[in-house]
Amino acid sequence: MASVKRRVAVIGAGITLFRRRMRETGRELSFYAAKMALETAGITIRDVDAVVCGSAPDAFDGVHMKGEYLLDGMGGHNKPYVRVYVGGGTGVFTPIAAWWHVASGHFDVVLAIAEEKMSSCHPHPQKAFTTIFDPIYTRPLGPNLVWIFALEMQRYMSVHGVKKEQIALISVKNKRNALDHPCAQLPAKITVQDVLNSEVMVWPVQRLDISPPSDGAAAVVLAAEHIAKRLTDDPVWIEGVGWCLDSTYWTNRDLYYPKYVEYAARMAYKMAGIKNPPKEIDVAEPYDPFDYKEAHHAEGLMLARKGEYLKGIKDEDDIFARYGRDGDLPICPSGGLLGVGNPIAAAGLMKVCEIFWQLRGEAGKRQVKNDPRTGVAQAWGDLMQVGTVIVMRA
Amino acid sequence: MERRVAIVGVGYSGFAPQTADVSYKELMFEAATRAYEDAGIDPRRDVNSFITCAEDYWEGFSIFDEFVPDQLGAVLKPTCTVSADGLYGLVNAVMQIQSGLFDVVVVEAHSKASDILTYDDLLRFAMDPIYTRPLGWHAYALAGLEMARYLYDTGALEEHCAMVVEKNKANALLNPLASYGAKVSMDDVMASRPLFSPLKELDVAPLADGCVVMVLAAEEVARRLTDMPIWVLGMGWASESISPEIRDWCRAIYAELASQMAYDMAGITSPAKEVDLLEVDDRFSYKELQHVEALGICAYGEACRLLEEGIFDRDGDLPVNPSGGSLGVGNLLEASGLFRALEVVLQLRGEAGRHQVPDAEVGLAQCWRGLPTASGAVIILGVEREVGA
Amino acid sequence: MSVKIREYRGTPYSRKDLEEGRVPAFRDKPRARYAWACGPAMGRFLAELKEGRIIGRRCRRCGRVLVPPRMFCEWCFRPTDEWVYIRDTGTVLTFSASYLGPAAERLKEPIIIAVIQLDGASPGIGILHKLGEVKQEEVHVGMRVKAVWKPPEEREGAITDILYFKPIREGQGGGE
Amino acid sequence: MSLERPRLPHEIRHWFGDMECDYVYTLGIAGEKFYAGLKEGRIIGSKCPSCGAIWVPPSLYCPECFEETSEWVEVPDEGTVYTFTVAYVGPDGEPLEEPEVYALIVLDGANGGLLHKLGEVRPEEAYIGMRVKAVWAPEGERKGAITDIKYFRPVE
Repeated sequence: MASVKRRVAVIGAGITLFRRRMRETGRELSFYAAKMALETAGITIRDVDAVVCGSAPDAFDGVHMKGEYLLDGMGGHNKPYVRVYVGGGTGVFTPIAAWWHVASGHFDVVLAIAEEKMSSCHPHPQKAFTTIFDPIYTRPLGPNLVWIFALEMQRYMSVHGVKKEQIALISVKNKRNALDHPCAQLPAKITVQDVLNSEVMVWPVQRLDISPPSDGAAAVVLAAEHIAKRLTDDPVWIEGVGWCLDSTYWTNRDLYYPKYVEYAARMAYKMAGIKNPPKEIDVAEPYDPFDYKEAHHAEGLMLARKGEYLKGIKDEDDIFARYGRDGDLPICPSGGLLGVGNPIAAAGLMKVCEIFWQLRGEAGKRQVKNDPRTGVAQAWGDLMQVGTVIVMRA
Repeated sequence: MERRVAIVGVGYSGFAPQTADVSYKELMFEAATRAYEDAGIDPRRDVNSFITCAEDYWEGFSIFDEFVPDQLGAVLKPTCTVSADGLYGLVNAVMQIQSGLFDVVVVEAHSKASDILTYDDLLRFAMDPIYTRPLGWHAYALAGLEMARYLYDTGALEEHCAMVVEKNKANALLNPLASYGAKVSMDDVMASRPLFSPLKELDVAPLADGCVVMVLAAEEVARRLTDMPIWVLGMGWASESISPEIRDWCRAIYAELASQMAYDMAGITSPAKEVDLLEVDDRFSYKELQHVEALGICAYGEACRLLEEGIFDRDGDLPVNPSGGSLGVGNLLEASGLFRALEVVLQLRGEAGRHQVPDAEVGLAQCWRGLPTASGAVIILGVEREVGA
Repeated sequence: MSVKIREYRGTPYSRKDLEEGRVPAFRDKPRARYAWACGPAMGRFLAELKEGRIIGRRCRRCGRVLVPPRMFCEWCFRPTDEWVYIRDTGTVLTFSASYLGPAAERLKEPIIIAVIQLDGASPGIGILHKLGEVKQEEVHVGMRVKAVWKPPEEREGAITDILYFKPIREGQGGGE
Repeated sequence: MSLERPRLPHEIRHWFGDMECDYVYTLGIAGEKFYAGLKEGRIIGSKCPSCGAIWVPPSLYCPECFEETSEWVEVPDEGTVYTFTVAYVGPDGEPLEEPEVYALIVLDGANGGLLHKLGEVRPEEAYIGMRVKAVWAPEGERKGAITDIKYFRPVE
């Protein structure tokens, strides 16, 4: 196979508040995030050669072909503009698509924006979530979205003997990290007991195991090497990209392990020349729409062996020592989806923004203490099916 | 500077007003099987990446790529949705290859329009919920408004648009993939039911089902796979705001920008001379004339004269929509543009059968994303020759 | 966050703000209706459910028996070869208990759901369905279950022609 | 079933369903200004601080310059028909009893304008370039909706 020749950097990032309901339209939220990304990159829309949009189901915003609807808020008017889409994996996938826009040599500066306005679906996006299931053999059973997570969590716990008390620590960690995130929707200082006492939604998933639906947008600016070096002293290079989609038939595979995340990670690590992920990666933002997902995905990212992400972790001290901001390997220093909120595509891109800020040393109170050089962001989506991975280096 | 990329395999299925006997899955499986056979490849072994082009509300469920990998041979491979016409999938496949990431990429687009019971309301639901939807208009009103301004500015007549219908439906009679071939006269079109003046019923392309799959490869792989690679010489895409109030209603700016990008890449300076055939979006008859002009083939206002002179006929100097276009083949939703690329590939290979255009070496396919958008893409394909610049 | 950024934007409102008219909004609902062609695989699957049978497809190359059936094997990328009846008994691969209904409404009695590997399908090939006649705390991975069907005259050719799966208790047999 | 045909025509089946949810669309920063304006009998546009263009309907940002709107300005409720169409069918494609005239009216001094109906004019009398003016619903009946303008009528 051929090799990648053109280096691509992230040179700016922007983000809105993440909240359950926002007055702004999806276009207006996109504008806020895009504008901030452009300003921090020190450029204007006229410097942008192309725009890549990421947004999850149209059924959230309630607009058919919503990429077209959003485009002028994303700065796409009179420009090459396209929307890419892999369900919940979209947020990390959007800068991946922007990466190939630049790496191909066609464009020098590309804006990648992700938006979600889940409050449009009223009173709750749950009905929209049911449209992700096969209409013939699944929807008639009356599923809600949490079902599939509960089934996966149960399988993960049962295969590895992982306990709910351990998994709850992830929620404790991320919600606490989010206290330092200025955009966070549900930051909190909670305990394992709070999680275990929270309302049971779909056993074993309880309310505090879940990230909240949100409105929000996030954006990054990507530039080719010669532009990046001109505009900033601190470009953050995209050194690896990977994505992978597994079969439609999720009941036909063992849910205990996300092989598709592993494959996506292998692709990205190979490109970045990473051979020993836990040693070579300094900070990670695995996708955490549910607390067990962080463990599941960290294992898929090969940051821990299968079933061992929480091995030996018994209490708060253990998890912060291992995965806190000054821990062995900081995981979700942003506060993750559990703490910052989950406007699907925007949440994935928020993780890419976080790695960007961490690698530039601009994360403020959230800055990890190990002087990170290499970071990885990952998202996941569809029917327990897709992994998207991006590796970045300072 | 870029790696050269070629289309090395094409496959298709469906192409009928209804495909009630199969689901979209079998439809895609058949088209994919044909494409892989055409390219001489095994998708499980030889393909690095897959792109499907779809919009949720056309399908009736959310996140279409969930339901894609199995029937494309894409399970546990890099696969994604580009939420746009298949031509957008094509340009992203080219970029994936040119980035150096992959050597072989597959693109799929389809229409299962016959599954949709409420097409009109889906179009309405694509309009801005704050400013446009509250008017309570059928989306075709926007086409009527645009057509009126286009005719006003260019001096073209309704009859010219009717001639486009006549030409394309006649071309379609020779194309076995076309669902709506017919001998329809200009007068028949003029006498058809008025919808939104000057737009009439026969000015509108009816819906059809169909699936197109293409295999793209980097030059070194393409040469190994085929003696007849169809090179991607140029490509471009562009959008204008979806807000109708601020758009230019005569010119198709999106097609101007997209084609300029494509010509620059292909080193084409005089498209009317350097391109041998055009496949342009004609989901509404006037759109063919508008798009031909936007592509720089002639000035605004001149396409109708060239049409009168027979330049755009299948045996004319510059055939436009020899396939029959959307008016003759049917509106294939997100497969509309990829079908045009398929037609160009077949023409350039000399495999177009009874509607073959003689001696075509360079062809252009263009798509528009349909109402209510102002977005579209252009791809220029050619048989073996040096790329300009 | 980036030390350069001073303000993070967005104007939150509450559900109450909306309901009490402090936030102006338009309401709408699409008419988005479909008649999906079932195709040969799902069409036959549904027709067999109506007869009280479960059917899958076998790929001769990899030997797997696939449920729900499809006309192609995703691993071998070739057409599947033959129809195979599957038994209506199986083993729970994973399960959960939903206190949420389809519209996120709260339920007193949970719906217990499971991925069930049916006898006759290949290892790991499961289907999603509900469990009944069992308490949540009795369910476990590996539990043996059997389908409870609607009466024949009420079946309509749908996945819901199976009401649920119930545990096979000791001595009840139920398949092999 | 037969050996020759795996399925007979009557065995071909469709599954019926929908993806219909209830939506609320907040009007957004610009939309709130616009509809509040209509309620007061005023048409509000947004002014770009960079190029000075006044966009109607208003937007939080200039779609050309991508600069944030600095000023919300009233524009005249009078303008010129940029294009029009005679509608013979309604939103579902059903024939209308009486054809209606829809138009894009470019408002004086604005970039853009409003899509709206024309009234007090027969379809065959409408023309591109015609001068028109908004006919407002009575003040007490206006509710912050596009129908606060009943239609645009020709002016001499």
